[in-house]
Amino acid sequence: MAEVVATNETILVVGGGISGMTAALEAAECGKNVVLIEKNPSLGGRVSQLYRYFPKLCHPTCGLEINLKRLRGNKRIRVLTLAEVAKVEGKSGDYSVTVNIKPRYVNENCTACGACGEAVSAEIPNPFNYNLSKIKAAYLPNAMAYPQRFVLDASIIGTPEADKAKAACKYNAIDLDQKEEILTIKAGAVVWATGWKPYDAAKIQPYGYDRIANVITSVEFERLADPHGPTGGKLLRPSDGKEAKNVAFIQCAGSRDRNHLKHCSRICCMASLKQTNYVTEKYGDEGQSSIYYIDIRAIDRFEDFYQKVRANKTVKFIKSKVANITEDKATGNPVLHGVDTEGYHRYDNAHDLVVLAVGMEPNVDAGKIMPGGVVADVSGFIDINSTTEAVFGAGCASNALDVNRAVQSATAASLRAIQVVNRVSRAEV
Amino acid sequence: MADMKVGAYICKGCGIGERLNVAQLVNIAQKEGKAPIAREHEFLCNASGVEMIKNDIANEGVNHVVIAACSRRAKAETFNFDNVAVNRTNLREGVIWVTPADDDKKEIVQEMAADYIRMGCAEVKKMEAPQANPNHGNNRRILVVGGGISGMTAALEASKTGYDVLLVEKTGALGGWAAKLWKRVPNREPYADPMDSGVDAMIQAVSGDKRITVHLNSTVTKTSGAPGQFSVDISKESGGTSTENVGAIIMASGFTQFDANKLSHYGYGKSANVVDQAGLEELAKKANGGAIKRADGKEVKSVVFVQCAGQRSPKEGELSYCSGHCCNTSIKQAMYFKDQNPGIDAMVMYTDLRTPGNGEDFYRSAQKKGVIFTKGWPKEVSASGELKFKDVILNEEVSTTPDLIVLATGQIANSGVNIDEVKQDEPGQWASTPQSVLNMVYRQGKDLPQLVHGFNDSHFICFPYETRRTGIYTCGPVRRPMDMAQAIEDATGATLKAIQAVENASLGRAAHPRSGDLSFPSFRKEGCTQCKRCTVECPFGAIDEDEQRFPVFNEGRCRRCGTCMGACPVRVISFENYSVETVATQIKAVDMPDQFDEKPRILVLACENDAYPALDMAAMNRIQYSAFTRVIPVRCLGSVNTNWVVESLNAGYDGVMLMGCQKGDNYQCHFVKGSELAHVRMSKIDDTLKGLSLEVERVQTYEVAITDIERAPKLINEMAETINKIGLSPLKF
Amino acid sequence: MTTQAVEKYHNDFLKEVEKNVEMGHMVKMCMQCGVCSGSCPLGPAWEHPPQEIFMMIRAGKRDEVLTSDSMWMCTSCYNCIVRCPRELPITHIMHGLANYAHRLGIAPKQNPTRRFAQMFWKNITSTGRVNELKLSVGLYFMDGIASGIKKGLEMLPVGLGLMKTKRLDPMGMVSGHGCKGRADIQKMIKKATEIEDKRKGYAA
Amino acid sequence: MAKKEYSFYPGCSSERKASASNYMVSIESMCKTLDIKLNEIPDWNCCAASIGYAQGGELPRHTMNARNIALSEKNVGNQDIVATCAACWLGAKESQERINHDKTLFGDINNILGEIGLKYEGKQNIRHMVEVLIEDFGYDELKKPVKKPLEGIKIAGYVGCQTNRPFGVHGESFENPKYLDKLTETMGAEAVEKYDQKVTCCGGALAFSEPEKAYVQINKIIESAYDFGAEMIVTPCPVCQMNVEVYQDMINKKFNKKYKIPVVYYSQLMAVAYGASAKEAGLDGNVVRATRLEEIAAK
Repeated sequence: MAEVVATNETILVVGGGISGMTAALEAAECGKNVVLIEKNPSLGGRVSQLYRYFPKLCHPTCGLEINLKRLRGNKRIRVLTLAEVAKVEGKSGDYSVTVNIKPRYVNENCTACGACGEAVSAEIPNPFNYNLSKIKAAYLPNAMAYPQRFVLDASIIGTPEADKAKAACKYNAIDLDQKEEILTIKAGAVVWATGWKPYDAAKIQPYGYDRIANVITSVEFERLADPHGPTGGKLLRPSDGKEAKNVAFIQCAGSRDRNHLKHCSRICCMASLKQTNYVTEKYGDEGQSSIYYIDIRAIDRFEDFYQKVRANKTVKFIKSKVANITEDKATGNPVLHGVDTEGYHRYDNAHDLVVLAVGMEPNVDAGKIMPGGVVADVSGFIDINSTTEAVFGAGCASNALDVNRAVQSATAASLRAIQVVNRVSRAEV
Repeated sequence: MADMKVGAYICKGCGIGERLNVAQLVNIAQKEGKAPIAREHEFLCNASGVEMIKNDIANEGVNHVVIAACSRRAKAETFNFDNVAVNRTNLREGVIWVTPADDDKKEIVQEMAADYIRMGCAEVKKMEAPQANPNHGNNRRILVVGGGISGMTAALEASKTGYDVLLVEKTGALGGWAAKLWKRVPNREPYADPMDSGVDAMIQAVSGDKRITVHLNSTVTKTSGAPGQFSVDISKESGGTSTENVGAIIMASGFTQFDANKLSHYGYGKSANVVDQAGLEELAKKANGGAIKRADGKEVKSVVFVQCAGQRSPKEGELSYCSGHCCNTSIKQAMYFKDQNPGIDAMVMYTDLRTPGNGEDFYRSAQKKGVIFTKGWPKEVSASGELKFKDVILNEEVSTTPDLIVLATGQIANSGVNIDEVKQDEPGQWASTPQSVLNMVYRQGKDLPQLVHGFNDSHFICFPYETRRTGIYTCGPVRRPMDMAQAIEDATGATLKAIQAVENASLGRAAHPRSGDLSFPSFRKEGCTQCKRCTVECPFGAIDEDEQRFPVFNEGRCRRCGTCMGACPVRVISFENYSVETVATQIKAVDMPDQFDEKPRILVLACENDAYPALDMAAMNRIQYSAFTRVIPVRCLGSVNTNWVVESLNAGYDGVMLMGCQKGDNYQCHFVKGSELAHVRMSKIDDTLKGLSLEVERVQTYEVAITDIERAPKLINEMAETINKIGLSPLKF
Repeated sequence: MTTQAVEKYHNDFLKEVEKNVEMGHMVKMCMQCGVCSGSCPLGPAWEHPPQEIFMMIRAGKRDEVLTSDSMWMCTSCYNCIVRCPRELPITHIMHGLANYAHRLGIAPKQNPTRRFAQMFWKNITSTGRVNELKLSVGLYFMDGIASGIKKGLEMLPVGLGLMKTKRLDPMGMVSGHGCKGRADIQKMIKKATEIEDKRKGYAA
Repeated sequence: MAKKEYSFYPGCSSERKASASNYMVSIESMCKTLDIKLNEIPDWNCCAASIGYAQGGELPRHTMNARNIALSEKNVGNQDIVATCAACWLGAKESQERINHDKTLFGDINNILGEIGLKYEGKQNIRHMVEVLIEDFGYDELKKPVKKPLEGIKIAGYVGCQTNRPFGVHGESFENPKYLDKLTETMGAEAVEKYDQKVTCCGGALAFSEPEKAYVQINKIIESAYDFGAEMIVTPCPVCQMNVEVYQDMINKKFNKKYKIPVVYYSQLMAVAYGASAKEAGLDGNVVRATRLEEIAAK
C-alpha cells in the first residue's frame, strides 16, 4: 500500500493537526514536496474536537475545510495516516525516517458509504468525544474526516464482527489481512508538529476528577457544547444527566504549578472565557459561570474578548486557586472550597458542574527523536533555539500556543525546513 | 482548443444504482445534456472507472467531463484530470442521502437527480479548463519595510531561503526598538535572566549579506503592481528616488510607544521620578551594568513598575488592549536592578500578571531574585513621587514613595494611514503621503486595511497571514502587540508567505484560500458602465481604475472569489470556469414543472466553503431535506449576481435561498466581505419581488456555518413549508 | 535585633523575615493564589490566612503580622504545603513566624497554643521525652488554679478513660519517663540555641 | 535470624502508660507474626513534634532529631530507621532532609553533636511502619498469615495528616490515599471506600490548646464514618487515634451526637487477624472498646 516517493529534498511533517497541516500546505504551496504523517486515522488534530474558537467564536471545521480543500488539490503532499515515527537517522539535508503504519483494515476502495458501520454491532468508546460516547467499531472518525475512509477497530479483527463488515462492503474495501508496515522515508528536513495533550486531570487530586462525576475537563466540555457531540450540544452533567446551568471554571488546572506543569499553558484563560459563552448561549440569563483564576491572561487583542465577558453579568470572577472540591452527597453538586484573595473571603460554593481548565502538555518525547540533536525545554516542548538538527518544532510541540500562534509557528517552521531543502537542491545543481 | 466534447459518467455505487434509474439519467445526459459520451459505471471511483474516463479523454477527445457520483468534497484526488473542465454532479450527498427511499417518493427523487444531470451537463459546457494568467510577473525579490527585529529577521530568513531582499528603513540605522534595549527577555532555558538582545549581531549579518540591499533614511513613496511585479519608489530623506521591482512585500513597520505624557496623573512629565519602560532602558544603557541613576543623578534604591499604564483602559485616549510584552519587560527591568544590587527594592504592581508559556519561569526567577509582585490598582502619582494605589489583596488604599516609578505603557502600530478614514487620491492625481508606510497606488487606499485598534492584523484564526492585499504581508508589532520572540517567529512565517506569493505569481495562480486556482477574472470593457462597484467592493483591492474609471484588473492580486462578478450589474466579469453564465445555465437547465404539478422548485445558492459542506455532512448523517431543492455551490456568496435570483424567479422557481458565511465583526467569510455584500445586495431584492408581484418570503439570505448540519436542511424544509403556505409561484407557465 | 520603623511596600520587613524566620526566604515566591488559605482545616479561625500574611510581609506590616495569633492556628497538617503551586513550605514559615514573634516577645501572650507549645518544649527538653501527664496538667492550670480545676474537671472523663486503659500514668507527676542522656540533651539544646540566637541576632 | 530487621524509633507516646502504649503492644504482636525484629534506638529522645516550634528554634529542633539519627547510626547504621508514630517519623524525616540539603545546617549539627560525642551522617532511610508493611512485604505477603479474617466489619480508613503529607506513602495520593483501605481488606474486613474524611486534620496538638476548634474537625471525621456505615475507624497515627477516640463524649455533648465508635490502629487489626488475643492486640487499651475485634480475638 504505502509506496512513498521521497528524496532528501522532501520535507517530512510529523503530525496532522492544524500546525502540521499548515506546515505541509505552506511548504507544498511554495513548490516543495511533502510527506505528512498522522498517528490517528484522520487529519485535523485536537482543534477539530473544539466546538468554537476564541475570540471569534467561529468553528474550527471552517478553517479545516479550507485546509482540506488545499490539501485535496495539491499533488505535492502525500498523507499517511495511522503512522508514527519510530526513528530518525542521518543529518540535516539527509534524513532517513522509519515510520510504523498501523493497519486500517480498509483500503482506498472505500467510498465511505457506511455499509460496514451498519453491519457491525460492536461498539468502542469514541476517542473523538474523549470517550464520552460510543461509536461503531467500523467507523468514520468524524464527519470531516480526511481521508474520508472508514476504519475497523483492531478489537474486532479476528471476530465475526469483522467478517460482518467485510461481507457488507460491496467495493472490496475491507482488507482484514492488513498488517503493520514499516517504511523508511527520506527527507531533507523534518517539521515536528505532534501537538499537545490535555494534562491528566486525575493527577490534580484535590479536584477529584477521578472521584467526583461532575468534575470534567475543558476539552470534555467542548464536546458537550458541540451539537454533534455526545450530548447533542446540551450541557448535561455526567452524574445524573441534569442540565448544568451553574458552571465553575477552574483555571491553572495543572498549569503554573510546580506539582504539575510548571509553565503557563497560555490558552486556558481564553478557553474558559470562551466557554462561559457556551453557558450563556444555552441558557441566557439563567446560566451562571464562575471563573476561579490567579491571573486572567488575555494577552493583546484578546483583552477585548475578556472585557466582553466581564460585561456579562452572569459571569463571576473570583481571584482564587480553588483549594479542593468535595461532593455534596445529596445533590451530586461539586462544592468548591477556597479563599477569594481579593480582600480575603472564604467560600464553599456549590455548582452544577466544574470544568477544569487543564493545562497543555507537549505531545513530544524530544529526547527520543534524535537524542542530543533535538532538545526539549524543561516542560518538554521542543526548544528551537537549542536544537541543532533540521528537525523543527512547530505549534504546540514547541510551545504552549493558541491556534493563531500555532499556525504562525508552523509557518515559520515550514520556512526553516524549506531553507534546508533549498540548500540541498542548490548543492545538487 | 479542440472542439468541445462532453463525457458524462454516472456512478451506480453507494446505492445510487438502487435508488435511481441510472439508465434514464444516461439518456438525459445524452439527449438533453448533449453529451456524446454518457456512461454508467458500477463503481466509478475505483481504478476501472477512472481508467474509463482517462481513456475517453485520451482517445475519444473528451475535454468536458461530468462526474455524476458523490460530492465534490469526496474522492477529489481520484477525479482529478489535467486540462479538462470537470463538473461534479452530486447524486450521493445531494440526492439519495438526503431523500427518503420510499416508493412514493421515487418519482420526485428521480426528478431531482435528472435535474442535477441536466445542470451538470449545462454547466460543463460553459466552462473551460482554466489556463494560468498570462499576465504574471516573475520578480522574486522581497521588499522588507522596516529595519527592526521583525524586518531584519524577514530579510535574513528570505536570504537564507535563497531570495534577494530590499530592506528599507526610515531611520539612519538598523535595529529599531530592540537596539534601544539594554537587554532582552530570555528566549531559552532557563528563562531566568535578561539576555543580550543580539541586535548587533543581527545588524552585522544583514549588512554583510550579499542578497540583502539596505536603504537607510528611506521610505517607500509609491507601491503599485501585483505579486511578482510590484513597482516601488524608494525615496531618501535627503532627496532622490529610485524605482525598484519586487515580487512581494513584507511590512514590518513596527510600533510607536504610547505617549506617556498623556499619563500626567501618573506623574509622567511632572516628576523626575517617573519614566516609561523605554525611558528605563535608556537609564539602564547609560548605567551600563552599574547602578541605575535617575535623570537627576540620584541612584535608584527602590523602584515600582506600574503595569497597564494607559492600557487595558476604557479611558478616552488610552489603549483598551493589552500590549502583551509589558509584564515580561517589567520583570526584566526589575532584574536590571536586582542583578546589580540585590538590596534594591523592586516591586511590580499589576492587575493580571501575564507571562504565558515559559514566561512563568521568568516570573519565578524574578521572585527568587526578590522582586515583589503586588496586585494593585494605581490611582495617581504626586509631584513628589508618591504613588497612591489600592492593594487589592489587602483591600486597602495605600501609598508608597519609591525612588523611581516605571510606567509600562503600550505599543501603537505604525500602520500608516487608515484607509477607511482617508479617501484615496483620484486616478491621475495620486500623490504620496508622508504618514503612509507603503503609499500604494491602489484604488482602495494607500496602506493595508486595519483590523482593530490600528493594527494590520488578520482576522482569521486559522490563517493569520491572510492580509487583504495579496503579496503584502505584515509581521511584528504592526500586526498586533508583541514581544521580540514572537516578532521573530512572526517575521519568519511572513517571509514564507512572501516567498509563496512570488512563487504562485510566477505560475499565475491564486493564493489562499483558493490556493492553486489558475482561473482569473476577465471583463468585457465594451459592456462596462464604469459604475465602480467592482473596484469598490473587491475585498482584496485587486481592481484599480484608469482615468476613465474603467476597472483595471490586477490578476495577481485577485483571490478569485468572484465578488466583482457578483457586483457587476451588467454581467461583464467572468472566470473561465465560473461565470454568470455557468450558474445561469444551470438555473435554466432545471426542468420546471408547470403550475398544476404541485412540485415546487427551491434554488439554493450555497457557499462552497461552509454551507455546501454543511449540507454534505447533513447527508452523511442522513438528514433529509425537500427533494424539490436544487443546490448550486458558489465560490462565495459575494459572487452571487442578483441577476441569478431574478432569472430564477422568472423561470418559475418558488423559492430562492442564499446561504453564506457569518458576516459582521466576527465574520467567517473567507473572502472577508463576500457574505456581507451579498446580504446588502439582497436586502434590495424585495422591490424586485414586489415588481414581479411575488411574496418577499420567496427569497431569503442566511448565514450558515459549516457546523449547521441540522440547521441547513431545516432552513430548506422551512422554505418548502413557506411555499406550501403561500402557494407556488405564479410565474410558472 | 533592631525594630526600626518599616517603610510601607519597601522590603525591609521581608528582608527581616528572610533573615530570621524559618524558610522566610520563600515568602517572596508566593503568587497570591490563595490555595493555602483555602486548604487550612482551621481556616476560619485565621484572621489573616497564610497568603495574606505573605502579602502583609511584603507590604511591611510588621506589627500586624508578628502580633497576630493567626500563625498559632497552624495544626501542622501540611495541606497547604502539598497544594502550593510554588512549593512554599507554608507550615514551616508559619511555625517560623510564630517562633520569631515569640522570641521577640510580641506574640500574643494569651494565645493558648503559644503557651502550650512553650510548655511542651520545656517538658521535652528537661528529660528528653514527653511527660504527658505533666503536660496536660500544666495546660489546664496555665490560667491559674481556679480555671485549671474547672478545665481539669471537664476533662476528667478523658483522663480517667486513658488511665483506665493504662494510657496515662497517674504517677507521671513524680515518676515519668526520660532519657538517660538528659544532660547531653540539655547541653546540645543549649549549644544549638546559642548558635541560632547568634546567627539571628537574638544574642544579648 | 529474623526475616527483617530495622532500627526502631518508638517515640514518647508508645511508652508504657503513655497514650499510644496499646499501639506498641499491637506492633509487637504484629512484628512477631511477620518475623520483624525492631532494634530500638538506645536512649532515643523526643522528636520535638510539630508543636515544639514556639520555644524551640529550627536548630534545636533539628538537633533533637539528629541525635536520634546519630544514635541509630552508631547502633545499627545499616538498617532503615522505622517509626510507628506519624509525628516522630515526619519530624525525623523532615530534619534529615533539611540537614542533608543544607551544608551550614549539616555543619552546625555535627558541631553540636560533637560536643556530646556523636556524629551525624544522615544516610539511613527513615520510614514509617506502614511503608515497611506495604513496600517490604506487600499486601499479598501480609495476607498470608491471616488466621482470622475480620469478616463483616466495615471500617473507615482514617489516614490523617502526617503519614500522608508532605511525604506520604509512595504511590499514594495526598487527597485520597488508599493504603489503609487495602490493608483493611487484606485483613478480610470491609473498607468503607467512599469515606470522604480520610485526610481531614484532627486538630493535632491543637486539641489541647484549641479544643473547641479541634472538636469541629473530629466531629467531621466521625460523622462521615457513620454516614458511610462504618463500625470502626482505623488509623496509622497516635495523635489521630487519641483525638478521634477520647473526645467522643465531649463532642457528643457539644454537637448533640451519640458517637461511640472504636478507633483502632492498623496494627491492632493485623494482630487480631493474625490470631492474637485481645490483650496481645492492645485492645484493652482502647477507651471505646472495639468489641467486634475482641469477639474475633476471642474465637
